[in-house]
Amino acid sequence: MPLKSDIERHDTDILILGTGGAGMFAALHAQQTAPAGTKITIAVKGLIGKCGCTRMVQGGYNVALGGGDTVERHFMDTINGGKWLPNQDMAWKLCEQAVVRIRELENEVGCFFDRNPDGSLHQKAFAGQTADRTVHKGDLTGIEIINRLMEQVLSRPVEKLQEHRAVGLIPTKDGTALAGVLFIDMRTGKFRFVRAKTVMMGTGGGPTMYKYNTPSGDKTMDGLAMALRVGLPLRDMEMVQFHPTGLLAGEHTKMTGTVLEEGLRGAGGQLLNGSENRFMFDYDERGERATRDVVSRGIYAEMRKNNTSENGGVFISMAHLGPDNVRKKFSGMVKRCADSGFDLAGGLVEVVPTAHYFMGGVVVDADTHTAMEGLYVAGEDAGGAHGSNRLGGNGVANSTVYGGVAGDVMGKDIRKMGALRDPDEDVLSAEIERAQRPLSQKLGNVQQLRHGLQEAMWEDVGVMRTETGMARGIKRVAEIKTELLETGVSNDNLAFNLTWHDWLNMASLCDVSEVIAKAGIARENSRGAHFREDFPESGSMESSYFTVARQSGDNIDVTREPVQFTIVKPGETILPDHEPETLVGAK
Amino acid sequence: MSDLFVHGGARSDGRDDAMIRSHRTHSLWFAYLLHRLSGLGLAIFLPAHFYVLSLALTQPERLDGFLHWFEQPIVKFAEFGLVFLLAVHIFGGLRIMALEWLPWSANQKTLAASAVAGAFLISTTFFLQAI
Amino acid sequence: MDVSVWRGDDQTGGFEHFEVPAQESQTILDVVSWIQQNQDPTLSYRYACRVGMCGSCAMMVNGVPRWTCRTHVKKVLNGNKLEVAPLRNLPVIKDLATDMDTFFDKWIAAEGMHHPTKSRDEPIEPINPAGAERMEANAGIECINCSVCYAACDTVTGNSDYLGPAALQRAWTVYNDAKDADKQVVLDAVSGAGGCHNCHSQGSCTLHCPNDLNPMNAIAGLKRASATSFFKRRR
Amino acid sequence: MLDIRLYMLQRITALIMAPLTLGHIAVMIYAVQDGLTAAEILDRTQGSVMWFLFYGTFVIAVSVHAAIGLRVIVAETLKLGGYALNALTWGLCLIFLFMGVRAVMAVTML
Ligand SMILES: Cc1cc2nc3c(=O)[nH]c(=O)nc-3n(C[C@H](O)[C@H](O)[C@H](O)COP(=O)(O)OP(=O)(O)OC[C@H]3O[C@@H](n4cnc5c(N)ncnc54)[C@H](O)[C@@H]3O)c2cc1C
Ligand code: HEM
Ligand code: SF4
Ligand code: F3S
Ligand code: FES
Repeated sequence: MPLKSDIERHDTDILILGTGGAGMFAALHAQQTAPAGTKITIAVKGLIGKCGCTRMVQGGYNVALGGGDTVERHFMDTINGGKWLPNQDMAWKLCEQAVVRIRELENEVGCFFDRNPDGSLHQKAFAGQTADRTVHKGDLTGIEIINRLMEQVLSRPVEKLQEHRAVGLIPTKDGTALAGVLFIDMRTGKFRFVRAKTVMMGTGGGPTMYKYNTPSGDKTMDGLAMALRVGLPLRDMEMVQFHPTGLLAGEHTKMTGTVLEEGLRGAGGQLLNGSENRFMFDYDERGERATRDVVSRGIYAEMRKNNTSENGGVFISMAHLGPDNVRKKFSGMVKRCADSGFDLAGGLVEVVPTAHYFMGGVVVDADTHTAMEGLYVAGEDAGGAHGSNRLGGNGVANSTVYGGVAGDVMGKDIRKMGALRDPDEDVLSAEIERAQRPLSQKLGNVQQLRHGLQEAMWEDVGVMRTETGMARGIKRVAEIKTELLETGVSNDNLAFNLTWHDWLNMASLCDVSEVIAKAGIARENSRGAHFREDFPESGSMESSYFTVARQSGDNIDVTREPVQFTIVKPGETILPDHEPETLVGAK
Repeated sequence: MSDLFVHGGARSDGRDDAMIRSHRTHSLWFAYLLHRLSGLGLAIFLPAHFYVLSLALTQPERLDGFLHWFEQPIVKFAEFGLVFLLAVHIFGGLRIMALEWLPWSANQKTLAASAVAGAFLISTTFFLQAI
Repeated sequence: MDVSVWRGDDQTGGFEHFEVPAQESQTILDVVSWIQQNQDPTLSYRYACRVGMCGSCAMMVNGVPRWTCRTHVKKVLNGNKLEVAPLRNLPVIKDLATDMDTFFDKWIAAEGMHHPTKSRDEPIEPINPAGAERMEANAGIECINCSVCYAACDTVTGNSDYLGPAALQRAWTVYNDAKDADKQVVLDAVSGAGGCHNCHSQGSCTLHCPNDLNPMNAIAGLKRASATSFFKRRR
Repeated sequence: MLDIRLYMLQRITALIMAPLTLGHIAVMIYAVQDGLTAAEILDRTQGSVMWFLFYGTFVIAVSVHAAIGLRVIVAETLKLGGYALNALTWGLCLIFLFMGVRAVMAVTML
């Protein structure tokens, strides 16, 4: 087993964790703003550009580009969608800078988004939007964005640490600033400690502690777990967005949980229960076209009645729209289902709500600064911009906007920074020990524990919550965590040892799961993605609060803090008088 | 796309470099192989052909001897083979250049096949003429 | 199912056999994961998105390069047998995981990136989506850089300098992009010793691309464009 | 291996040879109809500038074409590269050229 003296030490100036929209933009912008000669390093758990969720973006990118739509309108939609919980300064910057970022993506990075016949960008409206706003490239928008970003990053003199998993943020002795990040070089299994003056964390959250989930396999809340361990405050941690239509194909396949596109419902797709009857109108007058959270709860309620399909979900049916039509309009989805053995165009496909996006994250300001000097957080790891619910299309806008902001800010801040900071060697040792723990335990099955955790979170801290349920969830998570700490992984060969990383993934997921449940108990009302059966009301908007969770010692403390309405107050709007409520369908 | 290709079934043959591996069993790859082998064959034959002809300069009697030898059926057959190679190679080559320089057409398979067919036609004519 | 899996690295290795239970919905990636999770925790492989978007999971399945997360077992099962090996033409890190760096180095070497004509301060260029040039550029744009085509191509096997189908297809897309500043740079990049002219039109790239893209066609386009420019520049 | 210069050379020589070889085959089909003798061939070709140019062009083209073709095959199958590969290409080209020119001279001069 490697001793601490074996770890490799490495220095850089700007270190970036993750290569999603946030990480890539941070790298590009840091390179543009930092003084010449600044060394930039990008470290990622997978291959550059080939992991994370930005690549998986289907629907598109929200940006107000005129034609009646304005940044103000985008902002108001974001605040309303987030049920008045968003940090308004962050939400504003998101909407404002998205306009610049989309031009940058097209003009400098080289993306090509779908056009109208007249050559202008094509925009459509996702649920919850009052204008045709979402820019896209077919239904593979993320591939276009990330591939183009990847090319730009790969063609620049940026140091690349691929298949390097961050396992710990290592502060200075006094704990006020960040000294560097501890990694495992996954290909060799060796530890590598990288010092940097500034570090941007963009590991992309990812609620993969649920039985059904959509994110890519590499996302396991590592970033938030690391932030928790260095004592940083995390906000909105109860806010897990479920997508109503995840593919359901049995527990043994990784296809289960993956998203069936939103547009299916928009186009008239019907949800049918086990007895093949429509049920959504029992829950909402908009039927299948209701918002994600409402439809997710409708399906969940039906599942509770045991009126389910074979694998315990419901069906989505498209056939009444004409199989050929469906095949044409949703060719990608139809092909994907066919590859997995399902006939989306003509048959019934089983679906289930699936954990999709994590609104909670590290507390940051609108410049991506955290409470710790030298650490910046952007993308899905950062909390605040979306409040209790993220609008479809605001996720990738958020990661690209704030990744770029972080790059610019780091490039500027680094000019004021002196030498590299020295790490607290005790913390470094403790983190190494923590990561090595399973290598000296009795061998066990990590996957079983993961199933256990996913089951517990899904049942007790899932789509619909109660205090007793969440308390039970906390207990179950704690038991699983205890078992995990006793579970060993073979140390014969640490190179590309996925099982070791499964263990580390589980450790992060357990830690963050506990926080989700505790924040969930702390919020005694129902807002956006968080639905309490014991507190179904949303509470007064004027006295909105958000939760802040912090680890002190072995405890998680959750406090409530009042939302600051810095730009607009509940009941008011920043849109000019007489602006129509919605522009969708007006044209 | 796959309708472009005559495609063999999946076969298991591992990471060794067996000649016909599963990923190769389709018509365009065979066309490539044929073109390469015919080119190679021609390149080997050509010096021999030149040598025989240059005998005319030095030893005309021996050239005649060679030409009589050409009357042998086995040699006839070899000649047929060579003309076949040449024809295959030319039509294959024209197909490649058409593919490269003319706007790409969706009937690559047909072109490949007709190249081979054309080659056969010509060489058979030659063969029949020769006997 | 009787599954043989390649174990080892670039130097040494061999196939190991596993008995894996068959399931109704099961991809090759599921089979590989099942082995790692239940039979041999040291098995190494790579995946991320599990839905055919990231191009991390490609392997040789019964001798054919495929994206494993979207290859249903039923589609490729040979009798009761499956054979899974790392992608060809790339160095093996361990077991089923390959080092894709050369693939991406070539992507960049082929100038497979945008050369801007505009900045973020300028408006987005109106472009007719139905124009011939744009259609040509769009044809290859959905490449997920999975390297399946690269593994299928025997020219890559023979010639380690050869840029390969994916990188060249990307170069062709860039070349046809009205927004791109430097078409000649692209042509020069694909006209060197490892360039598009090495392609023998084997067509395995096009046949095996899981996204039904046609790199062979793109490469032919590059040959055509570079030949034209060759004559022009001579004059 | 095959940069654009070599590629263009190979394709251009191929285009030149295509009509020449097809013509050659046609003549041969005609000629072999009633047996082939040295005299017959020489009769037709000797002293003919036309045939000299016909076969001469072919020989130059084929030397270049085949040398490049073999270069590619050797490089891809034997993994030869660099200086040795260039030397081989030139060597092959010169051998083809030498033998070809001798043959053309033999059948067309005097
Ligand atoms: C299927 C799907 C569809 C979506 N569709 C849309 C959409 O249509 N519109 C929209 O706006 N949003 C959409 N989203 C959300 C959107 O993808 C995310 O909000 C956004 O891309 C997050 O970007 P990011 O850069 O923060 O993280 P990511 O893109 O997820 O990147 C995280 C990076 O961090 C790396 N990483 C993780 N842990 C570590 C570690 N320990 N060490 C080192 N590196 C690490 C990962 O490997 C990855 O490279 C979708 C999400 C999914 C899953
Ligand atoms: C008799 C004379 C000829 C000889 C000895 C010859 C030889 C060769 C050889 C050895 C190759 C290399 C094959 C490979 O790379 O796989 C080749 C390739 C080629 N030949 Fe010929 N050839 C001859 C005539 C022709 C003719 C007349 C044409 C024209 C139609 C032609 C067209 C081509 C083309 C296009 C290639 C490139 C193939 C590729 O890149 O895959 N050849 N030739
Ligand atoms: S062209 Fe097709 S096979 Fe090749 S990398 Fe792109 S998607 Fe994969
Ligand atoms: S398989 Fe290879 S040879 Fe050319 S057509 Fe495709 S790149
Ligand atoms: S795992 Fe992403 S393409 Fe297969």
